Amino acid sequence: MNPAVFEIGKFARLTVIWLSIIFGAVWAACWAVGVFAPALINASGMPTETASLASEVLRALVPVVAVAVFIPINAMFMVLCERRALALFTVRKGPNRVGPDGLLQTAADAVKLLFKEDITPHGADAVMFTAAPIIFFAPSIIGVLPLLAAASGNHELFRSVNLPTGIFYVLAIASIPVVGIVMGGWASNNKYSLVGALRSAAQAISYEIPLVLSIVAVCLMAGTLDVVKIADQQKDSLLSWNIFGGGALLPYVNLVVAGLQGNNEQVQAIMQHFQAQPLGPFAAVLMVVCCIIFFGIYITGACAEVNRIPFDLPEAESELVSGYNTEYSGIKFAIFFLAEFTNLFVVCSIASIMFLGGGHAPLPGLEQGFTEMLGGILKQLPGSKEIFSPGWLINSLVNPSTVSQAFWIILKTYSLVIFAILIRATLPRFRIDQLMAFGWKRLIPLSLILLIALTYLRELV
Amino acid sequence: MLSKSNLQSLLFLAVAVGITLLFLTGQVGGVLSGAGLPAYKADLFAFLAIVSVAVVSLAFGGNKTMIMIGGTVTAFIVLTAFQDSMVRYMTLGAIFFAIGAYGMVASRNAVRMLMSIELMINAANINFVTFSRAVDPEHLGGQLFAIFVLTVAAAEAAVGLAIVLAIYRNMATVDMEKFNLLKW
Amino acid sequence: MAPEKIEALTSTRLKTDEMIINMGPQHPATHGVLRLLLTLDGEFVKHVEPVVGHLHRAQEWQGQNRTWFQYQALIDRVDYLSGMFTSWAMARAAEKVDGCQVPLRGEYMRVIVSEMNRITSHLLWLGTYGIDLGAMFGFPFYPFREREKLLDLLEAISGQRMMFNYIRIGGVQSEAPPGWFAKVSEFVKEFPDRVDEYEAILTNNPIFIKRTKGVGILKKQLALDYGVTGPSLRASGVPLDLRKTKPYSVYDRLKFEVPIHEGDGDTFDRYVLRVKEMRESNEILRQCLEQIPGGTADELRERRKACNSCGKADCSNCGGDLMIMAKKQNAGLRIKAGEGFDAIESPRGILGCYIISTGGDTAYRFKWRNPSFCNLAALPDLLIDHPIADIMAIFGSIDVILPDVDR
Amino acid sequence: MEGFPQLTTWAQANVEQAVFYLLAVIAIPLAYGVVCDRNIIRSGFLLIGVFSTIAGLFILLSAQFLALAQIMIYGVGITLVVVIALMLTNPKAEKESMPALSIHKGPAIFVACFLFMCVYLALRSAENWPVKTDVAALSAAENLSRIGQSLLTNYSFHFEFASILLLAALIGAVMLAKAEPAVHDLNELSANEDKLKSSERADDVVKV
Repeated sequence: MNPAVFEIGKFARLTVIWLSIIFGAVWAACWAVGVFAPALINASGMPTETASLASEVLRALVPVVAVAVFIPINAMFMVLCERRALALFTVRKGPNRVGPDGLLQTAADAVKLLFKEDITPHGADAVMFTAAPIIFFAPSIIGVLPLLAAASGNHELFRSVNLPTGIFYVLAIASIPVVGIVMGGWASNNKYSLVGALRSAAQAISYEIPLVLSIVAVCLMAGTLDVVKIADQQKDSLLSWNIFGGGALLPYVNLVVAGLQGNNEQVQAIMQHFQAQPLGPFAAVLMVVCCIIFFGIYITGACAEVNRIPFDLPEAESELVSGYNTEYSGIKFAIFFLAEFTNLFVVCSIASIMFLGGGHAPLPGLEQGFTEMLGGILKQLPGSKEIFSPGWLINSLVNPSTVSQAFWIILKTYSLVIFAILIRATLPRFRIDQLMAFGWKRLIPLSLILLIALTYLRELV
Repeated sequence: MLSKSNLQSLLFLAVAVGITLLFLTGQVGGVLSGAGLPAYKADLFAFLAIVSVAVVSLAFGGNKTMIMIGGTVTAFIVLTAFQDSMVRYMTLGAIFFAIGAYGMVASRNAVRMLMSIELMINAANINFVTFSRAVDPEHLGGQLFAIFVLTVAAAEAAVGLAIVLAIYRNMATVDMEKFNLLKW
Repeated sequence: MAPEKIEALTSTRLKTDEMIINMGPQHPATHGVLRLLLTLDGEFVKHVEPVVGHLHRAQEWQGQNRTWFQYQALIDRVDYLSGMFTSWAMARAAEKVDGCQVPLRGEYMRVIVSEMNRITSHLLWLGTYGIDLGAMFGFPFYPFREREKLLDLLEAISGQRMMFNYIRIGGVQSEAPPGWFAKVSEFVKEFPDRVDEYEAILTNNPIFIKRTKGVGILKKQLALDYGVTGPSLRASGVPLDLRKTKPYSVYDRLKFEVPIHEGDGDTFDRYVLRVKEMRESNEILRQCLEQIPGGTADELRERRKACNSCGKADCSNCGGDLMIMAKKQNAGLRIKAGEGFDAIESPRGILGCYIISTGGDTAYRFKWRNPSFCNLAALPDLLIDHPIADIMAIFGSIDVILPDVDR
Repeated sequence: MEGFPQLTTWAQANVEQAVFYLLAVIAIPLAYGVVCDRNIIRSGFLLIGVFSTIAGLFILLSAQFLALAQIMIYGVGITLVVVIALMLTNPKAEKESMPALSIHKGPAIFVACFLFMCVYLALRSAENWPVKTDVAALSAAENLSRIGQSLLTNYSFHFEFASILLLAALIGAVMLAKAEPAVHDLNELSANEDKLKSSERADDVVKV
């Protein structure tokens, strides 16, 4: 067999195993806290008032538990995934010694980092030096909360974190980490760190504008900031995803389909719509183009926000040693490292929710078929309503539509993550002046023009 | 480790916390009415007690930072503990405003002065939002006003920093006491 | 009006302090242990002082205290990426002093292995240059794929992957193992496609072009003044390549073009030139494999079966041109008294060796002319007024090896 | 927290005050740090802390949108301030030569105390604030849409005016910060100097 195919197979197997472990663990933890424990409390014969308050508190804690379990192991997997994928892209083997297929490599690395000496350099501002990694990491934990609801298809356990200001909240929180970087770079008492921190500040501020504008474009089409609603609006099919114009093309595709099927009434109805908006198809196509470009702008801005190559100037190894985290070691460095990967995951999941239809399958039939099939299997089981019986356990553990949604959103998000790794494997790094020029002279005007264009096109469709 | 000034300020903190606890448990009012003073103004008297203790320990060379912070926090608790929530928020705003005013008058660094102004603007914002919540919860006039204040503050920061930059370019300093010429 | 007043009135820039930064010797990108004392204004370099000598191993002095045979094994470590060339330079100088004639097949073998070594050296340069420009983990390993193949071949013939000790005074160490020539010609066939792959990644990459075009322009006159040689000089428009201008060994029998860039070269031109040189080296390899007297080692072995490997000088299968070694290799190797200098074209430039021998088993004096040292001397002038990010782009593009600088 | 009625009432009864005092106790030392810390850069970072706690207060006052805007604008904006402060001043030199606060300390304390007492006594003296205790706060979604509608209807003029103000501030800041093309040519300068010397205003120029 071709060795490359063999390696890809190994990588895919590794990814599937790890992701099953991660999401299985997260779901088990959430279920234990949000479903099983309240049921236990209710069954334990406590006074009703206290019992229901306690179970409400527990259920309110579920998102926190989910994130607390998810973030560290996910970041650990992403490190491994990046190393293996990079190895794949560059004709190497990558870590393959610790555990089967190198499965436990990053766990070993994490343990090593925990036991390393935690050094505070001479002349550093100790308080700031310690606070910086926390300020860098904390936002990525609290920032993903609203995404949970969207990613799980507004599952009742996560409904409470579905803020009406969802995406605005995520963006606001996502702008905080740069403070941590500047703080750490300044407090390190190292010139390389300081230069890295200043670059990071400049870069984050300039690339936040196109990033936010591309999100604004999506919100403009969706008419809401609520991530669950935005994800829901894209459930019809591939064409209703925001990257393909958020359903702008749907009426025309429907027209063609109806024409082919010979459905006259529908054709008539849509033809009337046509006469009212003669520029409609043209505008719809333009809108799709705009949206695809916006997706590109988002990915570019996101890469710059999370300091990925080709925008990894704050920690450019060949220039600034390691930029703002040069002086960090041990647990603090581990936190920086985890946070970087978590941030990458967050921007990728924002992209998949905002642009790529969230947890919805590209074809509606897929999702429906899967849900019906799984539902059918579940119905075959002894469907006892009695609490703690096997039927109750399985029915409360497995929710067909959530399983389907989780599968699709994991697939989309990790595809984007691997795309980011592919970019890292291909491109050299920008220089700082080129980076700023690209941001201010190309991306911002482009996204402003497209935003205005989109506003008008929306009216024409 | 425990120098004289630190010892004094710790003493002050103990006294201030004591007064606060006495006040919170309602003892001060009893003392006042026993002394023939209006008990309903107990919080103001407790506040005055804390301030005078602070002044005394400052005069005897206590650690300024600890005394100021401890004094402000205890005084804030004393002043707001039995008020309704609106007054509480606005008192906090007033404290921020006062600290900002102090910083603006006293700081030598132009950038620090700008920061103090930002602090004052935010204190005003707290008041706006409090009013919006308490007085005008349907129309949210206060919140809207706060948004405009935010805008103006951003503009102010931009222009202020540009002015500081221009001054620095010409004078090579941002020390407020060195550019008193009104021209350059 | 006082000067400072005028300065105050006319200055249109912020008054900023200069920042002094030590880049290296432990900086991850200084290719070893170079220390650059940078004076920065913001991100721009105002003054550079390269501090060399962290890796000084007294290679010249060691040569005077070791026998010729021992030193031959040691000298590969001077420029560890192109060991063939250092041994070759020393061998040529010693042969000049001694007056011995290397057999033709030996010369061809020398050209073959050293051109292979030139390709490995350029490939490693290409990979690390990717790292210098921030293509962190991705790009470097593509060139390493081909480099591995070449190193395997060189290991097969010399027993070592880096410190070959293959070229000896008087010829080369050994005949190629069975199947070696076939593998080399296989590599020669596929290599141009591989170079196309690298070029597909880099040459038209907009970011790469932005990072390299117009950066670190090395003026022709400046290059000549500093004694810069090799690809960096040829990228600045000076057609100086000893293989062409003063053909040594069998280079006059081979048809090849030395790539020259017209006009002052920037880092991009130096990159392009090195890539062209790899193609050219491949072409030389192809011709050598065709022209080598006696054909492949396997053919030669077959022919020698006829005369039972007699080893006589007049044998048509074993002697004359078909030998690979003209001097007996043992610990008692002696070079006739005299002095001599010879230079060859290494991947980094002109590599010269000067020897004074008193006829004993050690040299009286060694002196090396290392290309990296002279090339590095031009670095400060190239870096002035470039941002920090360009330091590594420029430093990488002149391709120095620190042990070669420090000796 | 709309899904948890019991939890919400329980939290309102027990947690809100505690959170408020917690935020206040964090924020006051931070605010002191902003004005008193000898290190200008550290006070910049402390300022971010103050603004974050104020954002927390806004959330307590059920002004979620404003809280997020506060974080977004001040979190990033003040970082900029800090960065510029970093570039402008030499922190080490400042630490050695220049105290954080000047000789105006006495008057400053007086002004601050006076202002605080004014505001506080005014608060206390008003017996009857028209507080609408019976009206529940708008839900977050309503809050957001109410703000959006108001901005584009009742306050549209203000909204537009704010954008013009921002534009003007942007241009003004750029003009101020740009390098002035004042005197480029030294010869021109000396020529001017000769002219000035003949006049009586020459001394003024030299004094500057």
